[in-house]
This record gives sequence, structure tokens and C-alpha cells, in this order.
Amino acid sequence: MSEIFRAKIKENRPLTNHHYLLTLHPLINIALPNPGQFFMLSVDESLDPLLKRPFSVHRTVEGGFQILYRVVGKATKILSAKSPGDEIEALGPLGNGFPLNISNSENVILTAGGMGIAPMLALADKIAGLKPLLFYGARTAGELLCLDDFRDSGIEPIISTDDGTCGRKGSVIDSLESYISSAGSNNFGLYACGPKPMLSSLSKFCAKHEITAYMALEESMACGIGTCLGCVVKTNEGYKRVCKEGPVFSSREIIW
Amino acid sequence: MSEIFRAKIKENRPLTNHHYLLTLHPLINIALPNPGQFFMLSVDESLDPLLKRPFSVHRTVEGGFQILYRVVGKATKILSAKSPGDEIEALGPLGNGFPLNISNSENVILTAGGMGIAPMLALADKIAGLKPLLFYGARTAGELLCLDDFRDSGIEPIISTDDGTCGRKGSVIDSLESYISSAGSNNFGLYACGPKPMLSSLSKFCAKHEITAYMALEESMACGIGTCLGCVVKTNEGYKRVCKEGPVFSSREIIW
Amino acid sequence: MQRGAGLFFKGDNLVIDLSVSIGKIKLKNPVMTASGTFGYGDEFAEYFDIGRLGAVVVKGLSLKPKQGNPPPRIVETPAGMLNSIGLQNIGAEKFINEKLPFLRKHDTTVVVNFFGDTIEEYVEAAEILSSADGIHALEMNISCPNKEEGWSIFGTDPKVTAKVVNAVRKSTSLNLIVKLSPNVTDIAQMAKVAEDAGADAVSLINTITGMAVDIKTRRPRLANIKGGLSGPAIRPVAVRMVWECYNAVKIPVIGMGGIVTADDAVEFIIAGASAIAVGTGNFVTPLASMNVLEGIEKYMSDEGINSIDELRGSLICG
Amino acid sequence: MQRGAGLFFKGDNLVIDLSVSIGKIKLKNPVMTASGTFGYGDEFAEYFDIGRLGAVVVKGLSLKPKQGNPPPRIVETPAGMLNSIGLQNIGAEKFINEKLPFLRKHDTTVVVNFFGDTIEEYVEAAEILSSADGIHALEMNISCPNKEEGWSIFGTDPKVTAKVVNAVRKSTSLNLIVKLSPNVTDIAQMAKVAEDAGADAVSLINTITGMAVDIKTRRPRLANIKGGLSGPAIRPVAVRMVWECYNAVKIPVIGMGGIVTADDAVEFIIAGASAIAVGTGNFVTPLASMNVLEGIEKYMSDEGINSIDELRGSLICG
Ligand SMILES: Cc1cc2nc3c(=O)[nH]c(=O)nc-3n(C[C@H](O)[C@H](O)[C@H](O)COP(=O)(O)OP(=O)(O)OC[C@H]3O[C@@H](n4cnc5c(N)ncnc54)[C@H](O)[C@@H]3O)c2cc1C
Ligand SMILES: Cc1cc2nc3c(=O)[nH]c(=O)nc-3n(C[C@H](O)[C@H](O)[C@H](O)COP(=O)(O)OP(=O)(O)OC[C@H]3O[C@@H](n4cnc5c(N)ncnc54)[C@H](O)[C@@H]3O)c2cc1C
Ligand SMILES: Cc1cc2nc3c(=O)[nH]c(=O)nc-3n(C[C@H](O)[C@H](O)[C@H](O)COP(=O)(O)O)c2cc1C
Ligand SMILES: Cc1cc2nc3c(=O)[nH]c(=O)nc-3n(C[C@H](O)[C@H](O)[C@H](O)COP(=O)(O)O)c2cc1C
Ligand code: FES
Ligand code: FES
Repeated sequence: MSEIFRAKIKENRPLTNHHYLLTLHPLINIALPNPGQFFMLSVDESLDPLLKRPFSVHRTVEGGFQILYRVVGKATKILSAKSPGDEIEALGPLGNGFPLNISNSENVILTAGGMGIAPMLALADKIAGLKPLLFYGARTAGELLCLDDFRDSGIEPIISTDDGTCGRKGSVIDSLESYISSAGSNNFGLYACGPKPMLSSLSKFCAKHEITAYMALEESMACGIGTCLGCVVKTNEGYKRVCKEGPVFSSREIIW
Repeated sequence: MSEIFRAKIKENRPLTNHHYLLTLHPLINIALPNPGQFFMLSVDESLDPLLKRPFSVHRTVEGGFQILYRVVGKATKILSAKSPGDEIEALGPLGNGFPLNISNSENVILTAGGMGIAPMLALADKIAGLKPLLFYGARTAGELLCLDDFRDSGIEPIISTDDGTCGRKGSVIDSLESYISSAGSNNFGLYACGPKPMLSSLSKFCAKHEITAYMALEESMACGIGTCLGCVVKTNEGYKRVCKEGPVFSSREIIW
Repeated sequence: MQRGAGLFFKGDNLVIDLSVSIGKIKLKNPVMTASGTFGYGDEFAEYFDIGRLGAVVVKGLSLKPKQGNPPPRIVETPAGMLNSIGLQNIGAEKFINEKLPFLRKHDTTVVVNFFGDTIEEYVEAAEILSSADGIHALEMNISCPNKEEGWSIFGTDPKVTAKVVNAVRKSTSLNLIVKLSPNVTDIAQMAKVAEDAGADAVSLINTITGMAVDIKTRRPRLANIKGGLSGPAIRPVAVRMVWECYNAVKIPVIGMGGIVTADDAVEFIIAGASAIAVGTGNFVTPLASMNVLEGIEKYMSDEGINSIDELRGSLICG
Repeated sequence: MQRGAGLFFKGDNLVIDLSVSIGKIKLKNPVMTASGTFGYGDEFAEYFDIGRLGAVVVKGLSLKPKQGNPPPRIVETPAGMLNSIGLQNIGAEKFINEKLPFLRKHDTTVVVNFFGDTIEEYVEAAEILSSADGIHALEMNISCPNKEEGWSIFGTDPKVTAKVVNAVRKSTSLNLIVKLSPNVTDIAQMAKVAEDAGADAVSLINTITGMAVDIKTRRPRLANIKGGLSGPAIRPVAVRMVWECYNAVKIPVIGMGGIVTADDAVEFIIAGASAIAVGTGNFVTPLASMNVLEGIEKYMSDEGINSIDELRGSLICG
């Protein structure tokens, strides 16, 4: 059950120059969001921006939930100027979320590129007991977020950066692939979130090694609830809606 | 010379539930605005609202100037939520302003209806030495603004309210007319600002008594600088631009 | 006061009558949903009782299922959005079997929007839909390409429009609403063509064709290159066209284009709309249609207007 | 780097060439002003050096002065505005005597927008303007009523359009830009008609006809009832139409409609515009055209694009 509701901003903390951690307290009771689910947020009443914007649940906290966001355009810029006490309208939780009952629980791997880290903390909170590994890539050291939060959950991020300023130089996929190739096992439970090129090359890698990855996709959205058919991705069963059948899909079904 | 400039909000003080006193400090040197002149203000970068909004200069103060505004719609609502330190874009000072050298300096009368009070304080500041009378009408006592500011300048407002909650019950024009009719002189210098029906009936009264009133008009504006031809009023010399030939016109020239 | 029923009583006196007639059917209030923005109604039932609406208009259906255009399919523009969904739908049959039973359970008028690639497909779809139980009216979308005549749009050539509306008219006895394309020189002429061809009502406007470019990649923002512009940005165009059609035809005009609030809706009714539809507004907030309904009630009660009939076309000119 | 001159040098190497050709004339950069939003240029000279612009296009002139429509003449709409100025202007003669000398003093191309109520008026105005010194091009506005043929718009009937453009073409040897109305079914057809009738370029879009209603008074918000919609709201429609015309004609296309920032302008150029004009954007901030010019320079330098020719029509489809 999702709801349309007003939420109070509890905190809107800058983490870097363009990343913020938003804590929202819904003014009504809403369903507890699952990792991989998302909310549509209105930033104000103006007709520009017009549509709500989708954001993954980053973490559930006492009294509400958190969103980790990057300022990229109109809505996120306005959001970044909001103060504690301000209210916004929200819709959610939406989408399917990550499947948590994956069988091969011994080698669980989280893979995040850039803002793809946002839903991973909620997931780590849920499955910390499975002692997952986290492969985390960013452009540069200054864009790495929430490292301590993962460490607090007992997960030491395996980092790569495009410019080599932290961890291994190169893409997170390179890092992951060399790990898996050397591990000598295909018994992996993989979760991933990140930019399209990353997910697409991860899908190819997984196909080759007969691994299934669950990946959270992004598409431009208008409604977020399955009615506009704006957010589709191509799958082997035709177009599916990222907001409704997703945002989490199996790497086996997406046609890139 | 008018300028396009950024200004810092020094104060944005609520006076009633829907009236605010905004103090702006331009970040560059601008010409000192004359009473009756106005500024076009952007409230933010959003395309809704799109156009700048015109506001009379209420008072010039150390470091800048003040605007007295009422929240009526989109832009004024957004403006009312601004905080000291926020910056906005402004254009001005614009328009002609009140002529200050009216000959019959012995009986100077200011007439204000509703928000028409906004430019009157700047005018009073300039011509306090002429000991003007102020006839001031509002719907109800709670909407009377800046009474003490006028008193500080030695002007005791002659008040009327539509509902009789303060001063004489009825329109400010009734009040003014009965004063003038009983004064036995036509030697008046009249300044007025207020809603159209008030200015129109004042014009008729002035025509009958052969008095000239200078009145600040309002029209919807797009550019504020005379290029769009959107803000015209009908005069006995054809359409004139409120933003350029006005906003102050002689009551003799306007065709209502 | 009883909300949502169309008739409002205060004591024993009838106070506000929200009901409106569209051809042979009566809606309990003038608030409809615009096709393609409300799915088949089921998703919205999670947020409010869709039975309170004057009518639910479903996503456009064709004879056979259609997969639509490749993504990206939507992009936001100033106070509006472009879409190139490409009329993706589950097909008339699946709709009747899987979606209609749900709608039948609600106390609202069901309007089915449909289209075809050829006149025959229009006719066949109309026939199948007319034989189903629980459909109160058909809305034919003529803003779609005509496979037989060089893929030009059915709704932009008066002769083709007359032909397709005539053919559908003969194949259904249901209330027939013709949904007009705004991408024409003379919308009033198109409304007259629809009226003459037997339409019970016209609805307008469909989206205005537009385009947006990603200046980084130098590609169109929609995979389909062009798309349909909707939302508040187009409202002034929609209100103008509704007024022109209201002055040109005798059949009811259903107005839409950029309605988000009740004030927006009232503009259309004053300009001549018998009913209005909320489209992109449903994406701004899923409660938009309810907000519009409640706001119209409030406006009428504030202004002392007793019936939509009194408000409709009441524009004072001059 | 030398700003505003069109050619950019870094050391001895030519880096960015902003100049564009419109028919027989060359603009130093593609940034023009849209008629009716820049007056006769003098007001804006208070805020920046108008000599930096590619071209100044002045408010539409007619043979005789016109007083225009009664107020209210403008109303804001979502991300746009409606205007019904009614083509108020001081007349061709007064313009030549009182305004042109000022414009001549600036190092910019002067484009004079004009119109008539009849074909004869168009021709006479064109002749008078052609004989004046310091006018580089004429832009004929065909979005205005034709007194002789039932007040329908010159620019919406291809036959009438051909007639009036032909007549003007014969009466001037100046560069002739035909400004198209977007209120038509097929804009590409209208561009072709203008090309065939001898236009050196087409410019588009003019405003889209719209309307707004004050729900309190139940009156139109414009005294003239209908007006022209402009501003960012219409940009997607304008970009689409520019692209359609670019693909249909060989003469240059000048794009406008909702340009406020350089990014907006670049969309038009990628879609095929040889030059662009800032209209309503000038009201958002009087520096809009300068911001657009500087932003285009920056975009080209960031993206490593050396000339507008390279950017124009570079849309990658498929
Ligand atoms: C299911 C889902 C979950 C998401 N979760 C998060 C999250 O947890 N944190 C977060 O920061 N963002 C998240 N996003 C992306 C977020 O929705 C966009 O960043 C946001 O909508 C941008 O809005 P804006 O108005 O600031 O930018 P706009 O002004 O709309 O766009 C600015 C620029 O960013 C680009 N852009 C817009 N949306 C996206 C996108 N989805 N991906 C890449 N580029 C885009 C545009 O093309 C444009 O160039 C998520 C998206 C989806 C679909
Ligand atoms: C020269 C000039 C000087 C002005 N000085 C002041 C001033 O000192 N203080 C002040 O509070 N206001 C002043 N105004 C009016 C002010 O510009 C408007 O109130 C403001 O533009 C409203 O913007 P908005 O976006 O909040 O309202 P909108 O959303 O644009 O409009 C909301 C409602 O208010 C109505 N409205 C809009 N503008 C006006 C207007 N000018 N007069 C009456 N109704 C209007 C609209 O029709 C609409 O119904 C002045 C106007 C002019 C032309
Ligand atoms: C995502 C989307 C899908 C649409 N699908 C259809 C459709 O299938 N059939 C149809 O006739 N109109 C369709 N429309 C047009 C709307 O019904 C409506 O006419 C238009 O959007 C204008 O109204 P609005 O501005 O309120 O959205 C669609 C519009 C949108 C935004
Ligand atoms: C107030 C105003 C006056 C205008 N006057 C004219 C005119 O005289 N002649 C003309 O061809 N176009 C005129 N236009 C149309 C503009 O030149 C331009 O084509 C249109 O506004 C779209 O561009 P924009 O969205 O950037 O404003 C006018 C537009 C506005 C807003
Ligand atoms: S965003 Fe509308 S269907 Fe997914
Ligand atoms: S507001 Fe543009 S001319 Fe006055």
C-alpha cells in the first residue's frame, strides 16, 4: 500500500557540495518501505518543476525515512535549499524493491556506482547478517558517500574511483569482475544500482558467468504508479514499467 | 537611470497576516528612487511565476529601500517566505514618480486606499515640510498599515474603513470629498494611490471641482521598461504606458 | 451536504446540482479523467474512491495490443511535459476481460477511449467495445496516424475525419465522443465535422506536437523524436479552443488541457465546457481530480451558483 | 578572447566563429531579438551595448500608426504569457525619422518587422522601409488579420500567404524574412510557400492563440478576449516546428519561442535554426539576450564546436 502524504523535513544535511541527506517524517502512518523501493517527492507548489521526482529510500529511521540525493537540476536544487520544519508532498513507498530471499546466501555482493549507493544502505541494513561484500565505485574520492555507515554495519566497502584518488583506479565493474573471476565460484547473490552503462556491462558479465543480478533501474517518470507508461524498459517479455514491475529487475530479463 | 541588479534581503517583516515590509540592499549602487517610482522584482529562478512583479518604493533607507506588499498570488506568496540574506534580482527605479513641485503648496493632500498606502510614505518623507494631510481608507482596522510612521513624520492619518472598525465608516473618497467641499477652496495639491474605482471616482470629483490630482496607477506589466506596450491606460492623448509615462498621471488626462 | 453525488441538499432545499448531460448520458459531476493519464482506473483506486468521479476515461485501446514506442518516452518541459508513449495498450479484448469488471464495481460512468490504424480497425474496435457490458460511452481518439493514407493524422484532414467518424457512428449506438487534435488551423471546423458526422460530443484538446533536444548528446530527448505536449503550459490554448468549439457546435464540449486545480477547471466551464478532464494533473498529484471536484463545489457555493448549467458558457464579453 | 565580434581568436588561431548568414546578409552572431519584445532598441541600450547583438528586430510597424487594443493586454500563464497588444506602433514614417537614427549608431544588423491590413498596405510599407537608410532586412509578420478577406489571418491560408509574400517580394530588394504563424496544421507547408514566393528566410514561431478567464468576474482576462501565447511554455512546440521547417526548405530558418537561456537557444540551433531570437525572455530579465549570447559562446567552447555551421541542424536521430 502506498500513500499520498505530507512529510516534515527533519534534516537536510549537505554531505558534499552537491550531495544531501534528507530525513523526512511523514505526517501520517505509511507502510515501511523495503530496500529498493522509492518515493515520488514534490519540492514545492510551483508548476516549474511540474512533476514529482523519484528517490530511493536510503534508510528507514525512527519516525520516517531518509533520501540521499545529488543536486543535478531544477527540483534537486530547490530541495537542497529546504530547511528543517518545511513540509513537502510525497507519494510512496512505490515499486517492488529488492528480493531478499535469494538462495545462495553465502556470497552476497552489493555493487554501487555513483548515486547507486543510495538504496544500498537500506539493503545492507536488512541483510547485514549475510555479511555481504560492497563494491563501490565513484568518479573521485570526494564523491564517495556513507562509507562509515557501511562500516558501522560491519561492511568494509571495496572502493574504486575513475581517477584513482581512492581505492582501485578504474570502474567498479572491473574490480568486481576480477574478484568474481578469481573466486572460482558462480554461487553469487548480486545486487546492483548505478548508471546504465555500468548495469549493462554488469548484465553481460553475469550472463557469461551464469550469475543472476538484481538491479535497480532508473527511467524518467511522470506518475510513479504505473499509469502513464512513461518509464518502461525493454525486457524479454516486452516493455515493463520501472515504477511498477521494477525498479528492481533480474539482469536476465533486461534487453539493453 | 535604472539598473538591473541583485539585492540582498535585509528584512522581510510580517505586518499583518498578509502584509510584509521588505527591506532590500542592492549589491551595486543604484539611483535614489523618487516617491511614486517602482521596482520590478524576481522572486526566484523558476519559470512559474515567469515575469518580474512591480512594487512601489515605500521608503528609502540607509543602504537601500523598502517595499510594502500584500500577499495576493504566486509571486507575493513566494516572496513572503524569503529570509534575510536571500538574494533576488531587481530592476529599477522605474517610472516617473510624483511631481514634487506642485504650486499650491498650502493644501497638500495625500489620499490612499488599501495598498495605495505603499508609495505614500516615501512621498510624505519628501514633502513633510509642506504639512500634508493624509486621507487613508482600508476595508477594516486590521488592514491599516504604517500609521505610526506617518505620525512620526508629523502626519496624523485621517482614517476611514469600509466596516467602520476604525475612523469614519465609508470610503476614503467620501471622507475627502466632505472635507474639500466644506473647505471652501479649490487650492489643493492632491496625490492619490489606490484601487481603480477609487481613483476613477476621485477623478470625477476633481474634474467637478477643477482640482488636479496626481495619481499612481497600476496595470499588469511584463517588461516595466516601456517595450512590451502591455501596461497602457487610455488618456486624452491616446494610450500611454503606465511603466514609462506613468505610473503617476494627472487626473485630467486619464479616460476611465 | 452529501459529497460526490452530484446533488447537494441543505435541509430540504436542493442547493447545488453538479450533474451534467453528455449526449444521452448523465454524469453526476463534470469531473472526468483524461485518457492515458489514469490507466484503467485501478492504480488510482488506492488513493481515493474513483466512484466519486463524474466519469473514468481509460487509456486508449486498439483492436490488438500495442507495444508502443521505445524509451525515453517522457520529458518534462516548462510547466508541461512531452510524451511519446505511442499508444501502448493491452487491446480491447484483454481490457474487457481483465479491467472492465473492476470498473463496473464502481459507481461512475465508464468512457472507453480507442483508436485504430485504419478505418476498419476503428470500426471493429468500436463494435467489440459496444458489445461489452458496463461501458457507457466511447471516446474516439483521432490524433493518430492513418496507415492507409501516408501516416498522416486522421484528425487533421476534415475529409478523413468525416469519413472515420461516420464509419464509427454507424457501428455503435453508444454515446460517441470525438476527441479532437489541436494541431489544426481551425478547431471549430473540426468540431463541426465531428458533429455533422454524428458525434454526441467532442472532447479537446489532445496534446500539441512538440519536441525537445538534449544539448549534451545532441539527440532528441524522446526516442520517437516528437511527442505530445500536455500540462498547464498548454492550458491557454485549450481554453481558447474550447471556447471556439462551444460557439461553433450544439453538441456538448468536454474540455481538457492543463487542468490541475478547480480554478483551472472552472475556466473551461465558463468558456463553454459541459465537462472537464484532468490529465497531466493526475501526475502532479494522484488526488488532482478529487481536488478539482471539491474545489468546483466550493467555488459554486462561494459564488452562489446552483448548477453547472448556470456556469457553463457564462463568459461575459465586452 | 574578444567577445561579441563573432570571431574568436586564441593566439593566432581562429577558435569560434559565431557568425551566420541569413540570405544576403551576415550576422556577427546568431542572437536576435523577437519583434515586439525589444521596442525600438532604445530602452534596452540602458542595460547593455545593443551593438553586441547579431540583430535587433524592432516592434512591428504598419504604414500608419496603430493604437492597438484596449487594456488589459497581458496576463501571465504557467511558464508563459498571453498578449493582445494589437500591433500598436508609431508607423513606418515616424520610426524612420525618430528611431532609426539611434539604431544606425550601433554596430548591429537592423531588421524591421512590419505588417498590413491589406496586401497594398504590406507593399507600401515595404517600399517606404526599403528606401530608408540603415535597415538591413525586413521581417514580414503574416499573423495578422486580412481586412479584405473576412479578417482571417494572412498566415493561415497558403494561397493568401503566397499572394502577399509574392507582392512584397516584388516591392523590395532587401533581405526578406517571412515570419510564420504556428496556428496552422502544417508549418512545413507554410515555410515552403514562403520559400517559393521568394522569401530569403523564414522565422518562427509567432505566438500561439490562447485565452484565459477570470473566474471571479467571469470575464476574459484580456479585453480582446483572445491573445498570443509566448514564453517557455511554447518552446517544445517551437523547436518541433523549426525542425520541421529546417527539413522542408533550403532557406535559413530563424527560431524563436520561449528562449530564456543559452541552453534553450542551442536546442533551436541543433534542430536547424540558423539564428535565434529572444522574445518574452527579455521581460524575464533585460539581460536575457546577452546571457544567451555569452552562454552560446561558452557552450561551444566547452563542447569544442568551432562554428555555428557545425552546430546547426546537427540533431542525431536514431
Ligand atoms: C526509481 C528511481 C530512484 C532514484 N533514486 C535516486 C536517489 O536515491 N538519489 C538521487 O539523487 N537520485 C535518484 N534518482 C534520480 C532522480 O530522480 C533525479 O536525479 C531527479 O529526478 C532529478 O531532478 P531535477 O529536477 O533535479 O533534474 P532535472 O532538471 O529534471 O534534470 C537535470 C539533468 O539531469 C538529468 N536527469 C534527470 N533525471 C535523471 C535520472 N534519473 N538519471 C540520470 N540523469 C537524470 C536530466 O536529463 C538533465 O540533464 C532516482 C530515479 C529513479 C527513477
Ligand atoms: C506600478 C505598480 C506598483 C505596485 N506597487 C505595489 C506595492 O507597493 N505593494 C503591493 O503589494 N503591490 C503593488 N503592486 C501590485 C503588485 O504588482 C501585484 O500585487 C503583484 O504583481 C501580484 O503578484 P502575484 O504573483 O502575487 O499575484 P498573481 O498570481 O499574479 O495574481 C493574483 C491575483 O491578484 C490579481 N492581481 C495581480 N496584479 C494585480 C494588481 N496590480 N492589482 C490588483 N490585482 C492584481 C490577479 O488578477 C490575480 O487575481 C504594484 C503594481 C504596479 C503596476
Ligand atoms: C502520458 C499521456 C498519455 C496519453 N494517452 C492518450 C491516449 O491514449 N488517448 C488519448 O486520446 N489521449 C491521450 N493523452 C492525451 C490526454 O488525454 C489529454 O488530452 C492531454 O494530455 C491534455 O490534457 P492535460 O494537459 O490535462 O494532460 C495522453 C496524455 C499523456 C500525458
Ligand atoms: C508583447 C509581445 C509583442 C509582440 N509583438 C510582435 C510584433 O509586433 N510582430 C511580430 O511579428 N511578433 C510579435 N510578437 C511575437 C514575438 O516576436 C515572438 O514571435 C513570440 O513571442 C514567441 O517568442 P517568445 O516565446 O520568445 O516570446 C510579440 C510578442 C509579445 C510577447
Ligand atoms: S512513471 Fe508512470 S508508468 Fe511508471
Ligand atoms: S510593462 Fe512593458 S511597456 Fe509597460
